[in-house]
Amino acid sequence: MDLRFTEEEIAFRKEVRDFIARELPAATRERMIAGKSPTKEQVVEWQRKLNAKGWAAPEWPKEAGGPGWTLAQRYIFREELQQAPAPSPLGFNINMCGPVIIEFGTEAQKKRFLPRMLNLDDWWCQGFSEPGAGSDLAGLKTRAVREGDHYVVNGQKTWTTLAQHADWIFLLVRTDPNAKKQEGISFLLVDMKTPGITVRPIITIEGGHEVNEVFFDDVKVPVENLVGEENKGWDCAKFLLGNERFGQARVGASRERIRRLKVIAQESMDGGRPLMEDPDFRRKVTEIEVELKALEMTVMRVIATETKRKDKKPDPATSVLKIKGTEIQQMCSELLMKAAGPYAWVDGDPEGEGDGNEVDVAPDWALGLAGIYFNWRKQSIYGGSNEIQRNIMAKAFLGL
Amino acid sequence: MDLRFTEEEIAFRKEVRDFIARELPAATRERMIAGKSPTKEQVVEWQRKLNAKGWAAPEWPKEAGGPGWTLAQRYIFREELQQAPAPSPLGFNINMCGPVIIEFGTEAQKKRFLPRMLNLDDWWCQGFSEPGAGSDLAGLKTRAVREGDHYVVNGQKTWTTLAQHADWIFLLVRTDPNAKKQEGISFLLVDMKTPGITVRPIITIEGGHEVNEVFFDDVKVPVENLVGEENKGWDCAKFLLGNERFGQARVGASRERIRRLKVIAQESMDGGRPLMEDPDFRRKVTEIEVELKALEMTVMRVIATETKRKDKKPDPATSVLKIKGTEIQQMCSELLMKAAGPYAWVDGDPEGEGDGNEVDVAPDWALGLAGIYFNWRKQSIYGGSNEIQRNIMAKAFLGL
Amino acid sequence: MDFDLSEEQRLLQDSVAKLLADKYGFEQRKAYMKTKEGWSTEVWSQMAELGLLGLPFAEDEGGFGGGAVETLLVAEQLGRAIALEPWLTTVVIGGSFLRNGASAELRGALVPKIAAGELKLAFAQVERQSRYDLFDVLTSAKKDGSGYVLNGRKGYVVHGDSAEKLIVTARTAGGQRDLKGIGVFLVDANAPGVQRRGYRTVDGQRAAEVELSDVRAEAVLGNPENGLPLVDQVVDEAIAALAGEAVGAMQVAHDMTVDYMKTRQQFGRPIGSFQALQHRAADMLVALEQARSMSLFAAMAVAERDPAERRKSMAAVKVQVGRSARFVGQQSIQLHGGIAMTMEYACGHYFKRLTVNDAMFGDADHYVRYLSDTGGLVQAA
Amino acid sequence: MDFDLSEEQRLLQDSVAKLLADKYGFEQRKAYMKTKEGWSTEVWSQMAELGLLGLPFAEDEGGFGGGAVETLLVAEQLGRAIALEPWLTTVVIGGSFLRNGASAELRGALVPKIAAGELKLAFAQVERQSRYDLFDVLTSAKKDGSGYVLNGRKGYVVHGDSAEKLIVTARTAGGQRDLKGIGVFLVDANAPGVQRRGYRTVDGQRAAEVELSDVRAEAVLGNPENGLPLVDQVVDEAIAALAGEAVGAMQVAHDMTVDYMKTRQQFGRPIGSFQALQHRAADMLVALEQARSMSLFAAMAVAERDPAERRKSMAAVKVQVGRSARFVGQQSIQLHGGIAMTMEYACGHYFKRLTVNDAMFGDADHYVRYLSDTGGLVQAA
Repeated sequence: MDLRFTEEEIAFRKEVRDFIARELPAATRERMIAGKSPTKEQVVEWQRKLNAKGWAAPEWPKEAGGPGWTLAQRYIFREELQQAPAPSPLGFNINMCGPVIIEFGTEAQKKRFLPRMLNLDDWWCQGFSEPGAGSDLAGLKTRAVREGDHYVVNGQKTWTTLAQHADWIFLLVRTDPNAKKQEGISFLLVDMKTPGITVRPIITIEGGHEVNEVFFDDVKVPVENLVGEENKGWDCAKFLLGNERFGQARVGASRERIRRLKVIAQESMDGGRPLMEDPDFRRKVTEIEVELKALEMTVMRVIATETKRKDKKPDPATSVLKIKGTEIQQMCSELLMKAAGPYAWVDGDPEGEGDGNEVDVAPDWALGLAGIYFNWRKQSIYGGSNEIQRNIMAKAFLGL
Repeated sequence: MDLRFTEEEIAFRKEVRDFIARELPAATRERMIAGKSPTKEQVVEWQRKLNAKGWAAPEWPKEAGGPGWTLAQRYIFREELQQAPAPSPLGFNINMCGPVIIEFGTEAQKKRFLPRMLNLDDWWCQGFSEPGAGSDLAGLKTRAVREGDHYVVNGQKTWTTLAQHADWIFLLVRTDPNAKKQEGISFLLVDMKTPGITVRPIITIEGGHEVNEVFFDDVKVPVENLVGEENKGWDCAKFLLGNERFGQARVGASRERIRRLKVIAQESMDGGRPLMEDPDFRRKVTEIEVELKALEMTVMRVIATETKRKDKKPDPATSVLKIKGTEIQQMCSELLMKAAGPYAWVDGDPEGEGDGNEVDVAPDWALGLAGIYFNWRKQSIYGGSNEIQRNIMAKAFLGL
Repeated sequence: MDFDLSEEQRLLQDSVAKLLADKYGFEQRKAYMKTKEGWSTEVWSQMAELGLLGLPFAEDEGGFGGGAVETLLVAEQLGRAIALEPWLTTVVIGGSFLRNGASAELRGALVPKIAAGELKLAFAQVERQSRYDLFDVLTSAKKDGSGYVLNGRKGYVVHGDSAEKLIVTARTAGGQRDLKGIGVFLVDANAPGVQRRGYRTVDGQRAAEVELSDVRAEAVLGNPENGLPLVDQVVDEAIAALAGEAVGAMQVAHDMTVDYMKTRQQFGRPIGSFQALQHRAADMLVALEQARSMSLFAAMAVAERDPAERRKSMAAVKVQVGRSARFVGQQSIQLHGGIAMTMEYACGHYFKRLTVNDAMFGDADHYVRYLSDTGGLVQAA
Repeated sequence: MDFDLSEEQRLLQDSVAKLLADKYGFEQRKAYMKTKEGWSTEVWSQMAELGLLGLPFAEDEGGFGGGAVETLLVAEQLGRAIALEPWLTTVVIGGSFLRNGASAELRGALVPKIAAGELKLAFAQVERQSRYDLFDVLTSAKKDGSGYVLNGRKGYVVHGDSAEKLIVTARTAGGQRDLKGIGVFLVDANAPGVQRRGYRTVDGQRAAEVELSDVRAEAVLGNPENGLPLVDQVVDEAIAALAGEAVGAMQVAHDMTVDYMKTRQQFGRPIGSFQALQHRAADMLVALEQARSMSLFAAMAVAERDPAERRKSMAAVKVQVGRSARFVGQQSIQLHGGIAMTMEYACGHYFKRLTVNDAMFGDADHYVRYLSDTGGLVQAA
């Protein structure tokens, strides 16, 4: 038993870190340190650099264009990106749709879509959730009716993240309305330029435009864009959701936030001295640091277990990672807001284009921190709410 | 709107406080400050002093021997007893069985039992819970079969507090085994000296003997000891349980514990100075003090509402008082243990008779504090567990 | 003890409730946010008509003679609507400064205007380094002839962009964090040397960053050499009003959540039928009721004559209300799920307002420390 | 990274598990508690036979050459049984003092006896004023000829009543809280001037209050002028073992609770079918897994060469394990209900042991402060 990284892994970490230091554009890094999402252009630019290096899809098998890394390497790579901070490979492409195509897709689909995914020539988005189907995903109603060599899709998706950037969407649709809930669902790939698709922004409480509603009105989708068998799309969905093995822990991202927090708490005054010198504030930070260290070890354990598992079933330990990972991130965002004090409350423009609102009314480091706190409340809701995770644990782990 | 006490109420508080200062035996007070339960003799002695003064049963109507106080006076009286600290009037007599007899009993029962209850000539105990019927009280199985002018009782009760001191027990028994769960239950008064009753101690985790199992083996109970109608005992039980209106908040008792905590934290050293000077410890104490102040105000609100209510239904706000009251008491007990540090872990004799274990191995003020912490975990379990209280709130208050 | 409202108090409560029911639907509020002022001048006029703007002033000075209970009642209703108007700054804070620190003459000049809705005030107190310490003041006030000249920079001046007059704390003597040597000054917001940059705050209100360059004060409020006790008194009154506002907002957030739980279906049943969520809603109710109790305590304690006791009581109010607001706010979002994360849904706006409400004049953590450092509420014995 | 046990490690784990399965049922444990020693001399002998008592010593000194992982494995099994034997004090703490502070000669004399179960050690460190500060020492050691004479009073000396030798911290120089000037001394527990008052602790273990009056030390461990680094090292190893013990105890408390939830019927169904209780059990599992992760981290970090880094890591271990132990312990009682409040039911004994385990050598709160004051785990950037 040895929890330490091997010499090779330590060398690999250095290689990644050096690459990021050399290649990551300063503007991207600075934007992310401020807590903002990178722009579309920044994401694309970075993904292409990773792709040129062969690192665009850490988890993909070599034959599909992946780097052939061990789980430990993948973990190190992602952690280094998060704590740089640098954009991660676009999840819709690399961790969601790509693996489904690799697992269930035809050779033609692989050839057509995978290289463009790697290079972010196509930006994908996810069409799963619907207004009536949140935690109860299988309750979806969007219909696809086969007519000749096309499906005709009608319905509505929601919470579609960054659909405004997307070239393609992967969809769960109901192809057999008479089948039981989780049967009769199919997995379709749809070009966002197809007539009949309307994207409507959803503005979140902090004012950001991250998610969308997507409407489908007689949208024609070629049958060749069906992944896997008709009415077997739930297998793809389960595979995709179960694929999320330790990503939600986001240990590197939280470490970066804690570093940032310590900087801000050094700048921000409280009681005539830097906030970081207040025992109660320090206590709160320390408690997060400890939880994060334990979470990091838990991730390592999951990696070690995963490395030996042969089946593709989701590991129930991912529920622990989801719950703790999001709790830690939310606490970080709350402390960052608190550290900034009254200056956190300036209503900045979360897209960061600047509407003049925030000019010279607060220190730079304080801007937008309340918005991030508000926005990050989503973390315990999405990706299977933390309540759903507790249900899963009670049933899958504890047999209750 | 005025939350302040009236001049009369303030004068009343002074009268109570002076009476306690004058009449409460020092040994009783000291024992209670140390966190121990008063002995049977101490409870009896004090109850008789209260009875001599006409204060034995704060909540009883005047014609039954009560003092005829307003709700505010009752609250003040109880708070003063708790924070003295002095024994409260024996709950089984005064708040449980007495009110049931006053509400449902015959004139003969009132005449026979009430005066002896007031003077603690009879010590009563409660026979409700059974091994299979905890939170689900109506699931009780103890049977009473009528044979001529007697009931014959068979079965088992548990968690019977201080049955070892008791002269009488009031019982819920099943008189109609074919009726639906809450029907077919009767309320009986039983002399503990009746043949066939066996009391077996339950030792709780800290080593104390507070509760018991009580076994009934062909116990003959005269029919005249039935309270209310046969098979209508659930009405008595509901009345009794609902009668608990604001007692569980125990604001005075918690205030006394916080005072004690501050004394101990001044004596106990931490980091080379009194623990009370540690910011983190002080923070914890302050947070309890704030919750307690809010709870005190909540009790006031309940009293003000109750004063105007005409029905006898239990007020759902009592769930708030139970939850917060017990949480605060448990936090106090935990901080007291923590304040004592390693010296809290001496396994003292909770009955305080002394088995030599605790002689000169720890400071006096540290002794028994871990035991009280362990014992007080019961508070969120008994009297309708805090989970049951949340069920009640969700249903009765929120309509969920 | 008497929790009943008087006939007048009930009338007041009802009239505010009716005004807001008519004028402060969620869509109406959004429209007000988009105006130049960021709030409704029409509602403001109607508040004047109802007497809400003269509420805390003596009747013989043109006010309505309301006390802490009346302030609480109005604040709670405004909290229910998460109203945007400058009532707290003008009537509660400004009103308290005028009542406790102004000459009868100055009050005579200003109170009728305030009551009529013609004068709005803002409190310029926060500085970049001060965080929540009212006595941490770098802005300077220099005696010049019979008056004072101010220099410095103030941040998060709530409604500082629409106010006609600013109430400014500035240092007449001593160092940055000395308790003595702080004065309170009335400044014409359009006077030479005043530069204001208005902005929207995350809770939908308006505020301004204010720079003062050789600005001549119009008047002094209270003792210019020792104005901190006045500031403390005023802020404690503001805290009592903020507590009322928070309780109103929490009540609506909680009601909204419970209603949603009854209608939202998942897995073929309303989510309110799931026990884990029921218990969360019950815990929210406990938090709300504890906060409500403290808001009532606040209305009483703010009248306490001993300033040290009053400050400690108001610190306790801040702690309880802040803790409750955080829990109720966060959980109202969580129990709703995604829908409450959207700008189009009211719940998130209550959450944001509750977040800022907690931190105004110091958050719960700040006051835990204050209360700890001053010995807490219970004496050792 | 490799979490797999070696063949030897698995054998070790199995052999301890088997011994405890045979000898450490709940009723057996109760019987051991009632003996004079308060634990089982028979089990102790069998632990010697299995090599558990010589575990951490070098093979050429009569030990088994086990490291931190082996210690963790044994500690976790002992925690599962909440075993009462003086293994931690003799083998982990005593062993570490001998390995890190004793001459080869002294080790040669003592290690074979320890390994054979013939010698038990106890660590006399706590004083009335010291709470959890290892450097807060009033007990004095005065140089006398070639040796030292000790005077003072030690409390909560775990297994101090049955140990044949005591390891005592005492001050050779400096004031009560100076970091320098602390020595570590081996004392014959029956030497003239040693007075011991044994007692039972709330978790069913044994401890003693020890008074030292002109007691001549048998040997010095480490540097008598600067023994604190040695004490820190030893306590950090103890913390790693305590973490393993806590994880074992938490695992059983959690299993017991989940099993009970499946069988206990209320309202006509098993209580484990109630979602609010299911979620609590899930949260307990999260806490347990986080603690388990930290116990593994502890086994690695205890070998860290930089003492300051090692201390910080072990502080983090204490914080996580302590927080988890508190939650799992309290909730295992709550979910059981009344039954777990009784002495006859095992769950309460796990709760009590977890409570004391948290606080040994400092509770979670103590180490939060330590870690905060030393800059935390993450560097600012």
